[in-house]
Amino acid sequence: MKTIIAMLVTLTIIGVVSGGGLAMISGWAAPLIAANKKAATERAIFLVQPEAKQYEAVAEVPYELYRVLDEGGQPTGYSFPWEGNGFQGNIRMMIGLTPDLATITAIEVLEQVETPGLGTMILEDPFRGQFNGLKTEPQVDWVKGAPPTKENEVQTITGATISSKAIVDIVNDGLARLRTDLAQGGDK
Amino acid sequence: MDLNILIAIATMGGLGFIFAGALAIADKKLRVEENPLIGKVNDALPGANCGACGKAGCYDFAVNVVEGTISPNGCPVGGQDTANEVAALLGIEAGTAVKIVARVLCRGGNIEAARKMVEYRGPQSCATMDLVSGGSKMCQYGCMGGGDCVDVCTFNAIYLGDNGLPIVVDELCTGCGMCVKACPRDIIELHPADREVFVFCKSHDDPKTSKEVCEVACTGCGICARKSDGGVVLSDGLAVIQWENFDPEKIPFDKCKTSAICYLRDAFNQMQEGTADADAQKLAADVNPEQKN
Amino acid sequence: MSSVTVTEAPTGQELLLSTSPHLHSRWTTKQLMWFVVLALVPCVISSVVYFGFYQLVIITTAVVFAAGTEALIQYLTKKPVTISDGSAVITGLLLGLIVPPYFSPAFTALGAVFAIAVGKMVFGGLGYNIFNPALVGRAFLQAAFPVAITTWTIPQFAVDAVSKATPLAAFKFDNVVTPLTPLVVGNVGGSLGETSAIAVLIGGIFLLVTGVANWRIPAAMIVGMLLFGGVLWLLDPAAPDPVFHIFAGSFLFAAMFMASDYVSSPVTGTGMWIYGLGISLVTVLIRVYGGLPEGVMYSILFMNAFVPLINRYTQPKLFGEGKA
Amino acid sequence: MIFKTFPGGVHPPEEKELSEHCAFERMPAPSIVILPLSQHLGKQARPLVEKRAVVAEGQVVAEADGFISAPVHSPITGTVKSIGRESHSSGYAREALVIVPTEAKEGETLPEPQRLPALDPAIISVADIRARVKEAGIVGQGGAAFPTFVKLTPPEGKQIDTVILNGCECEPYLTRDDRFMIERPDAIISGLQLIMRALGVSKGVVGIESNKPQAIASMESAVAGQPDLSVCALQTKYPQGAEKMLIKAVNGREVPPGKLPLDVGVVIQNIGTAIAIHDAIAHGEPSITAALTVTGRGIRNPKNLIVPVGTPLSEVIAYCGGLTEDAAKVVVGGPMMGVAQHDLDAPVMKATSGIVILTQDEVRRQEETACLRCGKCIDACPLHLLPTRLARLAQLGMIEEAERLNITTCMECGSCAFICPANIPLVQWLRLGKQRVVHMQRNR
Amino acid sequence: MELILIFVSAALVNNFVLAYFLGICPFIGVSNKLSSAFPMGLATTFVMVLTAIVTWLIYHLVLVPYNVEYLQYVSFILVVASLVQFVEMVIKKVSQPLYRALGIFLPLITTNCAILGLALFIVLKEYSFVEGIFYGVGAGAGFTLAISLMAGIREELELADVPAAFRGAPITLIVAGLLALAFMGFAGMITV
Amino acid sequence: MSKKQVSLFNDYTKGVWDQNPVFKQVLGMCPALAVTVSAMNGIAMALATTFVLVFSSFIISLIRKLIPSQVRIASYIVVIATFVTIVDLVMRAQFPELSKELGPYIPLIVVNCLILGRQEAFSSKNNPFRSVLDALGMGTGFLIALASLGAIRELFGSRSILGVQLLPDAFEPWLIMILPAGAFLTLGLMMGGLNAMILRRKRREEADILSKHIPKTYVAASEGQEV
Amino acid sequence: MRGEDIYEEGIVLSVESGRATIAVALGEGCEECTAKLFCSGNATKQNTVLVRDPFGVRTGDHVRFVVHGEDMFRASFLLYGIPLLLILGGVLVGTYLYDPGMMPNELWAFLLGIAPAVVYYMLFFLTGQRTGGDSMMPDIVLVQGRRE
Repeated sequence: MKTIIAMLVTLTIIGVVSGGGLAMISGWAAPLIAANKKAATERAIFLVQPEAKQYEAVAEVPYELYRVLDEGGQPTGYSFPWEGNGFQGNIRMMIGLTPDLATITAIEVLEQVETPGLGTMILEDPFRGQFNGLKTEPQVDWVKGAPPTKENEVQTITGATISSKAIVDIVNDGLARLRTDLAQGGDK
Repeated sequence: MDLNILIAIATMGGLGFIFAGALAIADKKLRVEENPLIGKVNDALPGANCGACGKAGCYDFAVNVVEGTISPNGCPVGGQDTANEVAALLGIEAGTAVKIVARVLCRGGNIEAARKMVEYRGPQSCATMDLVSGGSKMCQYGCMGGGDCVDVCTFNAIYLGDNGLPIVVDELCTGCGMCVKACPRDIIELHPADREVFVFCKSHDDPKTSKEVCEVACTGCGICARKSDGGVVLSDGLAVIQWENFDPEKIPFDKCKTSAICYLRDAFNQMQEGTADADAQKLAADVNPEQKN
Repeated sequence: MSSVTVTEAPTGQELLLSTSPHLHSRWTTKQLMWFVVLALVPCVISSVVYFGFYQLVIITTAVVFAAGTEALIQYLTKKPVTISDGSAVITGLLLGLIVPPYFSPAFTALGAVFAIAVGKMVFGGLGYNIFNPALVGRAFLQAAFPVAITTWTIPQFAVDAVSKATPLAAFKFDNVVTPLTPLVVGNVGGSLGETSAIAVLIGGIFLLVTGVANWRIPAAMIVGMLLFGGVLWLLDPAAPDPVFHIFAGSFLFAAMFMASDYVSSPVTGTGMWIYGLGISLVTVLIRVYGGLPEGVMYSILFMNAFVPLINRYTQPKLFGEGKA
Repeated sequence: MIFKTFPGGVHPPEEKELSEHCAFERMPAPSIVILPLSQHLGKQARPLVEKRAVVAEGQVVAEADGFISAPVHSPITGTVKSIGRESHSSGYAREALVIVPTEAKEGETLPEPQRLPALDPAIISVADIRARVKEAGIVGQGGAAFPTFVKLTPPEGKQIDTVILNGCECEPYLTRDDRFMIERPDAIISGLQLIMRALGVSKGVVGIESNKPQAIASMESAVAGQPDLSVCALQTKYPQGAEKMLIKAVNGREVPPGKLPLDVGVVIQNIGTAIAIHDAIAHGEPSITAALTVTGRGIRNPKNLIVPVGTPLSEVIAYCGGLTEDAAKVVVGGPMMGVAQHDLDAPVMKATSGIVILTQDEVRRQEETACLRCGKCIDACPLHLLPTRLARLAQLGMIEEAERLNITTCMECGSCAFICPANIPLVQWLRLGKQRVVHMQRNR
Repeated sequence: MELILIFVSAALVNNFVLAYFLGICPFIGVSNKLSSAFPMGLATTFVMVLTAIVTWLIYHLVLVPYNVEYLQYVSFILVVASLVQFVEMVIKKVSQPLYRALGIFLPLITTNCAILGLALFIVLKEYSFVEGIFYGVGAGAGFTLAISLMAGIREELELADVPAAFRGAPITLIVAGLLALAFMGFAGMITV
Repeated sequence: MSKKQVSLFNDYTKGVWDQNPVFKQVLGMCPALAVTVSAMNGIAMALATTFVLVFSSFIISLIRKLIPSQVRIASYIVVIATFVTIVDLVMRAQFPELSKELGPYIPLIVVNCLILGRQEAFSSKNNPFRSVLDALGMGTGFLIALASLGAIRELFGSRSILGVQLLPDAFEPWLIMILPAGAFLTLGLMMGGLNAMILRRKRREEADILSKHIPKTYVAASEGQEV
Repeated sequence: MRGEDIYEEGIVLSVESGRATIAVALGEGCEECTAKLFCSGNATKQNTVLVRDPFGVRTGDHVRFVVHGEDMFRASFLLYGIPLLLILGGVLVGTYLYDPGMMPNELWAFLLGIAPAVVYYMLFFLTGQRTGGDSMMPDIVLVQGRRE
């Protein structure tokens, strides 16, 4: 019985001390972590909207959506994170759009687990750059093995067709959702 | 203190409490029986789990001590005190463990033992040669020189000499007995390292056959047995030493025509002479200059 | 040793002593291996015909580095050097035939070294490797240089090469079905040795007729492909038909030369069937649902890993313990 | 024509043409006879005579010691020179009587050759058959040399319905049974009928491989008109003559591992055994001669011989013209399961079926290479074992695993080692494994 | 369909052992006999599913509502450890003979990284309850597959002539590497 | 150095090589394989692990006498998990990039066999000073292993070490090295190579004994008695 | 499934009517195992096992025994496989088919998943103690040495 009490007491005390200590450290760290996260989001938002100077969150949709504004507070477009399946797993990206949703300003991949050196070429400019100013009507399309001929086409990466296609698919998926939601919300 | 901290403390305290409770119950139900001796021995050890004894850790050492496969003084960290303590627990003496080594009881090398008029083809291992008319030597009892004992020795304490017989290196031999098991003809035996005289033959052949087959076989003449006062007995044509009665002083070594019974060192020296391996002799000379053959 | 010596052996020569049986069949390892090398010659020729003489450089590099690595490792570990048994040559040859045309010889050499060193020698050399060494080499190259190894050239007799997708890639990414005739003849993009079904079949049939290769594995693979490929084709009209599956890519080549590799395939008859069917199933799944256009290589490697288990569970029933 | 057979097996070169046309010759008495006390499976016989005793041809010189044992008769009239360990065709020295022919000294007469009283095979009783077979020291001629009397005395309650005479002679080179069937079909049938009577069986089959058309014809005419007897032609394949394989081929039954043919209602006897039984009963002849084939490319004049038991191999070889220049290996028994000899003083024994002398060319073995796991041995193994794995297990000393994979079932037919392209001496390793497993089982 | 994808992804494409290196300890340690490897995998799957369930509940019903997500490591590991002990206790109580049969050859590994990893991944990937469970089943199946294959291969390698320096952990790692190569063929399958 | 110093010194050094956690004890494989795509990641992971190891060793050896043996492991886990959470929080607050890179492998330090193993084998039996030394030693060994593994993988997989390009552009990086398969293979080959070195040294030592001892055994014996 | 047999060695701790309790020495397998630190029994690193003893061993004997692989498979299916399926089934039913709506759906599904497993274990407890019996016990195969 004595050992049982000893066991209970010891472990409870260790738990209490651990919990207390962690709570305190978390109290210090939590704001910093939140700030980091905010900074990262902000950076991504502005990365896909090079012109923008400020942003505000759009509350009408049940997911993250930011309206970006110029110096004068005039809306210059949308930035929103979207995700979908890649070659190996999830790809999460930030998509920047003009206010009429007809043109992509830029995209930025936030998280991915694609094949290093191959699938990860989606992060690099030869591919990513193609999205700057890309038309989205009727939807983004891809071509393989040849330079794109239309305004809404991108060329896939050799050897990483699937990853390239995944990006296009995610963009289209996000766009579609956005179009319906914004049309309903009448945000314009 | 703000609420968050309190919640954290409560959560962790609660979890700790519940876990401890569960463990307490589990402990009651799951307690494992063990040989109390092993636990005691374990407690007596330094607990460094250093592995210097060659075991996985102190507990493993304790198991082995209790099992008897390692001597109480096998823990180099604990030293003599630990050894005594452990020995006391086991009721045996600490330092009395005698070094046991393997001894090859055949001297019928390539020169001494007659070879068949055949060429054996097949795996060069004693175990398999033994299946095919016993390899290429005539003797059905002697060493075939296939080196199975060499192969199984994890300590590299045994090697094949130049005349085809295995030689045991006492310093490396741990007396583990692997070679004894490996020898299909039971030529290798474990003996205390200080035993000097052996009957270097296992042949039960009749005198005539043994003479034909091997220069150094025991012919079973019985001279040593008659003089030894029971230290050597004749069993099915072979002299066998009875160690409890054995006194080397009584053995008329020069009467043994084949020197089947002789001192270990003589057996070795003859082997040295018999082989033309200059290196081995040079080695001997290097280490011990006054001892030149 | 007899107490009565009758006569010496009449001619006095030394007799041989060994265990029974005293007779031996004509097959030797070396012979089996060099027969396989011989069977690969048509594929080598077809690769030269379709892709030019430069391909011989690639194939030779693979062979030389494979054999050289084996010899070097055996020399360093003080084991008898056994490259003359031809197994390393086969590995090199196979590896050379499953890389794309105009593949970098340096990469080929690296693949060959890896195939032998990691695919074979760390397991103890010939007979102990779990995975097919040539495929290990190829998988290594695929993982290390994914772009280079998926850059295909169309077969032509001209000097400047043009990159073109393989029939399978064409199907996967562009939904283009290559007609059967070029597939059979070999006038399509693909690895060096695998494009021409005719060349593969000549070699393969040679192996089957001489009894070097066991017929069960190729048979099981083809049956499996007709079965699984067919079922999928019936269920899903978008999937290619099974005949296309069989003739496209390296399926036939793998069936004849890779999957039937003795060491890394099961030893029992039932096991061979399971193994072949398994390869087909995984191949179809990868080709239709996977990210890669071709899956034969991975399916064989994957099934290689199953071989120990297959062997264990397909042990023949002991004589007298029910019908085997 | 489709011949019956069993699954598995191999096709070694037959090489029977060397001696299949040579009729039996009777070899004259040798200059010395080495008479091992264990020429049979089971306990060795107990000698009845002392050194220097004079013995008559046909006299019992050693008696059966126990149930599974057989007496030994002197094949010549002579003097016992010694009793001790002598060469033996198993490769290991065994206890043997050495008898040399003696010239009659003045005032002495040599004992007359002894024979047992002849009995009429037509009316002999079951008990008499068994007694005579035992008395005559007959052992199985198929190679294992199991005392025949034991086989004719099945345990109570065993239902036996068929006797199969084994005329397969699947071992390459050997032609003894072939010759017997050509030369003495009636004696064989008489022997078969005696065996059937002893066992109370009404069905007798003679199994013959298809490569002996003459023998098949001869036996078929001998059984003609006897509805209970038949000849069964079998595919030529090794090891067709192994008991279990033969039963499988002839009537499709499989003998479970560890069981005897008896357990599936079959008794198998060799052609030679049938003749020995006939001779022992009809002519009162004890087992003092061995019929054997001396053949191979390493002997000058291949022959089929009838040799007094105990004749040293060297004398037999000399009688056949001696070894050729390139003779390399002397095998007692067939080349697939026989024992290579290291000492030509070893004697011919009751069950010796042949001496095969192979030349350098025939025995030249390629170097042993690594196992490729080609599975040829598994296809070849008539007992459906995994020879390559068992051999490796034996080699590595993983005895328990080998036991679990039924290593003890192996009959050492050698099909696996014959077919192995890597030249691995599988049989040797298997034998080692079996030995170790048995050793371990005994230690339990 | 989504659930099947999660399962296939966890079992084949992103195999816990071969792609995430989780559960390497038992993978190297317990993979020498199929008879212990497969039951081990099964038991791990069982514990994984339980873990997935319990940690999901704790995280979503306790930690998140009270805003103490930072306690997840401490609480998860405690929960996992006690869960395993509890399971072991139940098993022992339920059937002494069976427990004995598995007994010492099938230790439930208290602090198996794969199990904690699973709990963390479920949180990280924001799986729903059922998704989390399927992820657990897939991870367990993948672990069982990998460890069983490895066990078969290692038994085969016991008969092989592996150079002394590579026996044990090194050859196991190399085989694991080659297995990982072979599993790469499944990449992309989740984008069905 | 006094004997005591030697033993203290040994507390530290044994972890570096003789009992190197990765190469010799095969512990902590999960991070060793997962995060070593670059030398930097390996070093960061090893430092984080060492931090947790040292502090938890210190705490545990301090309170080792107070913990009933039944809740030993549980207590250790809580202590370790606490420190891991601290590391994680600090990293997320101060080094968000690195934290993202090492991903979910930081929390898995909790179940690193190495840490629990040291608590069980050493800290629970020794005083805080020695425990910390031991922990530092193990940490160093871990660091060496992870850094070297990371360096090799980075060199061949990305042409550089610690971000400094060492191989020319002409060298096509071997992508396999930064894939899981490459991690297994590299570590397996490294361990095999190290074992080969050790074996060779052992062989040499045995050969040494062999050459010195054989004659002595017999020769010495014959000095005692002459026949 | 046909499992292979596992051979282990250990020392006899106690004997009672045809069964022996054996302490398994940390063999080579265990030494290699990196997971050894966490092997079940939390208080001691030693493991004991109850085995059938056809030889009449004595305390202190060094014996070799066999664990039948088939039994391992069977036991693991009975103990883990079936409950796993029950839990999965329960959870799926709770999630998709029936929602009482009085508590968080997940908690409900959890309870519905655990319930059949608990029932299963209870049934097993009631019947298993008798039926399981000795049939899955390892057997001693070899007495290797006696301690003098």
